[in-house]
Amino acid sequence: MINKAVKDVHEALRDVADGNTIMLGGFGLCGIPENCIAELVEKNVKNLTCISNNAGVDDFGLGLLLQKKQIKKMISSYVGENAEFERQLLSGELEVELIPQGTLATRCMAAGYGMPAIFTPAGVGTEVAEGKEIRNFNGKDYLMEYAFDADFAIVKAWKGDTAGNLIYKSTARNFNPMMAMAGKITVAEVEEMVEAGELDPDQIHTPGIYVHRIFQGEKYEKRIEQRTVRAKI
Amino acid sequence: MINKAVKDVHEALRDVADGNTIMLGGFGLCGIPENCIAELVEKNVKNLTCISNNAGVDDFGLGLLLQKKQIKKMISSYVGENAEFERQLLSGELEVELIPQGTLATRCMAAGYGMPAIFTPAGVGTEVAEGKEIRNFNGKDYLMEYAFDADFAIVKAWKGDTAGNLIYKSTARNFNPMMAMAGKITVAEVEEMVEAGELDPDQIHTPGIYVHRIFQGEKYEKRIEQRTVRAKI
Amino acid sequence: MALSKEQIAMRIAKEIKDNTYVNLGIGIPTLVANYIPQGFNVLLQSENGILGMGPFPVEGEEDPDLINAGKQTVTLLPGASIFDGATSFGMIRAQKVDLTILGAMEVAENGDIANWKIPGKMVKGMGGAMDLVASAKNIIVAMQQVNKHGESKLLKECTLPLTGIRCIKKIVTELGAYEVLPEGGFKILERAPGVSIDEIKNATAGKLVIEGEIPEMVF
Amino acid sequence: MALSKEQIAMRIAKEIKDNTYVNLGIGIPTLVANYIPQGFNVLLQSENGILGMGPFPVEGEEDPDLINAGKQTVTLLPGASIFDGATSFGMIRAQKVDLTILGAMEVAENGDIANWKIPGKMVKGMGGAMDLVASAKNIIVAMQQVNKHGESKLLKECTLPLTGIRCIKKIVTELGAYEVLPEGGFKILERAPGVSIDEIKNATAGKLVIEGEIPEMVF
Repeated sequence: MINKAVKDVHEALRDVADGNTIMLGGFGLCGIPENCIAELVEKNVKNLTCISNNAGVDDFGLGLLLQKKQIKKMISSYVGENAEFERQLLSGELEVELIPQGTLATRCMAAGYGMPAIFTPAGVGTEVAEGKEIRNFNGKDYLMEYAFDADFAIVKAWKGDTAGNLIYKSTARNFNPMMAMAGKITVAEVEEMVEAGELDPDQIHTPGIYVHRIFQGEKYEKRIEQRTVRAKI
Repeated sequence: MINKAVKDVHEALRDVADGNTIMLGGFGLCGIPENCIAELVEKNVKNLTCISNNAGVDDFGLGLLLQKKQIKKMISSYVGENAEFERQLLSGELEVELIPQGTLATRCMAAGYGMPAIFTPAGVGTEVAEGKEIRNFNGKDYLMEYAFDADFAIVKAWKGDTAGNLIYKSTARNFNPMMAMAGKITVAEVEEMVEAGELDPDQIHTPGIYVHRIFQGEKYEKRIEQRTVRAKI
Repeated sequence: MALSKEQIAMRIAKEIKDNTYVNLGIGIPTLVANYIPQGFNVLLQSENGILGMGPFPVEGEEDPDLINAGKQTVTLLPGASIFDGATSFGMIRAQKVDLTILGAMEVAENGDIANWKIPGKMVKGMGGAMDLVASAKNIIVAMQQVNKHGESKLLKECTLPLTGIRCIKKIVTELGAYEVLPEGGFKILERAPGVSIDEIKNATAGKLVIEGEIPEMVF
Repeated sequence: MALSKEQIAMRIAKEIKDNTYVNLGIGIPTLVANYIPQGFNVLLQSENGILGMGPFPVEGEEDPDLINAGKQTVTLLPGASIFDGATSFGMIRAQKVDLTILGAMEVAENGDIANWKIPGKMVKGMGGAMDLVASAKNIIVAMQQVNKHGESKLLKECTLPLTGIRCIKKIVTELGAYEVLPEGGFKILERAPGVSIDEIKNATAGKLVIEGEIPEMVF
């Protein structure tokens, strides 16, 4: 067993530097690496390029990094539950590249699978296709999209073991598994850390080979973005 | 819940026809769809193109179809634990396309992910590259390989539910998940069938949407190809 | 009389077939879930990674780890499965999802759709919409036929940045249900109760195809 | 004296670093597992879908569902994980596996390798070998330096159909250990105990690079 456990979030993110490209798992505020985001704020690293499906809300998730103007560029599919984001974007302080959600997911996957590029029909005929190679297969047009190249991938899992194996819970899985595969350095924070051998090898979502550092997060707020309920009948 | 359960293997393979292209899961004799192979022999469908990592042994696995000369073409990465296979190949009765194992796996995956083609470095500079498009990314050459197009994918899982969700056991997983995603019609045989709702949604390897028909196999021989043991200490 | 949002959703629900997988977008499409015929086996896909999405949870049972693509707390039905985003859009690209229902700002008579960006306004992003419209084999749009300035949103050509091209098959608005013809044009299938063909003509800027008697919707 | 297969494996095992992931091919490479230094954390990858492969099972505990890429019954170590073949070759392509050790029929002085096909003979297939050699960042070949006709298998150019090009970094044979130089050529690193440079010269058809005193291997 190769021990991937680190003491805490400080050790896990010790070498994140200004100007890094960082992938962050999560969909909305679901399954985001809360402890690592807090640490990035604390470290005050600047000029980050963040690849993340969303940009958080004003006072949580990546919104915390936006508040401190640590992000130079966001690569996302959907942003703007977030007034500060909008302000920075309109003022030109923040660069944003919007890409289709499936393209985002698949470009992460491509990196993890060692595939330099993939083909997707998403965006054909739209401004997303501008400057991209278009290729027709079986009568249908596809865009060639490149694998992401990230210095760090920061993901959040439910359970993990000291060998770096990860299991996600429910839709907190979302982008985390692909990003976990895609970082030059992958950092995983987990709600519960167990010894190697305690997870069922058949039920591991992310094999430990992809994970360079893992630690148990101190606490999880798990904020709900849209609390929707139905009446009890 | 959309009910994918069928009565038995006859119903599951009712419309397999001469000349079909069929993907079959398994690695060696591990995780092969034993009941479906027996039924294909029984049905005596001919001129099949079989996409399967291996071709079984003389008297088990796909070897049973070879014995009855039901296979016109094999697309595999490794064959020939199998004398009848060799005889048919040398006599010209059987056509064989040998492709790298990772290419085989990824061409299945590409079909399941709706990606018409993928890039892999496997085979660059070898006869596998003949006639294929070569493309350089970041200084490295890759071959463009196409997604498979199969009439049927026949896979074997450990547990399945009536909604078609599948869970594999240990290395009997192998090619089964990618092939399950890739068939125009996907047939799954399982060792144990349960009601929808009994499997943990987080631990399903193949979501039921990919599976068109599922049934519980009658019995499994699970022959071991290379029984290797160590001395008890 | 023009349909309410609920009625648009009810009308669209009639397009859903038994034993199918359906992806519902945000807004009116979400309401469609409430009108799927009783006894139909329809599994809802949510592109953040759910097949078999159930209704909202009852109060106190919200799970922050279980949300839909609209970031709303939801539940799972028996037979549900969870997967990652690459698998989710993989199954969408591979056309395993039978029907996609989504909103639009504009639809053109050739099936082009614009629903993600208004130049000069804050752009929130396309989310999964471009993937869905580029891949789905059957797409129905739920929308208002005229905007708040009274201008038609069924156009000859879209004026807004496109989300996808030649992909919309059907449209249901407050005024009627339409098929987008392969050769171009909005063919009226049904009128909202009490809405006249003239009203529809006035609210359609693109080519309108009227063949024979146009029945009223029945609810 | 020329090395036994066990000794070739022992010598190769010295190339393995602590805290690495290693893929072992069939034949001599499989034996390497027996000589990984005590206390080293080395995880074996088997391309059919295992990370953390353990030794063969004790009799009676064979699991037909748990085999390695050589189709042999194996076990799992604590911390092991199981995955599908696409993921397995994905991690190989993405160079997550640190070292690949495999056999060869021929290696050329530019690092080309042939190990899957002999024209005119029954071809069993390349299995995962082409994927491994095309992707691995570090590849060591375990092989006999001369074939049964006494001909060298370290060549100027391969004569057999290639498995991969310019990919082999090191070679260990019964006679010595070699580095394949980036500019071409087999640089002798060590001699088998009692094997002379002349013996090695006679057994090497490709360009041999001899720099300084060549030490004998120590076991």
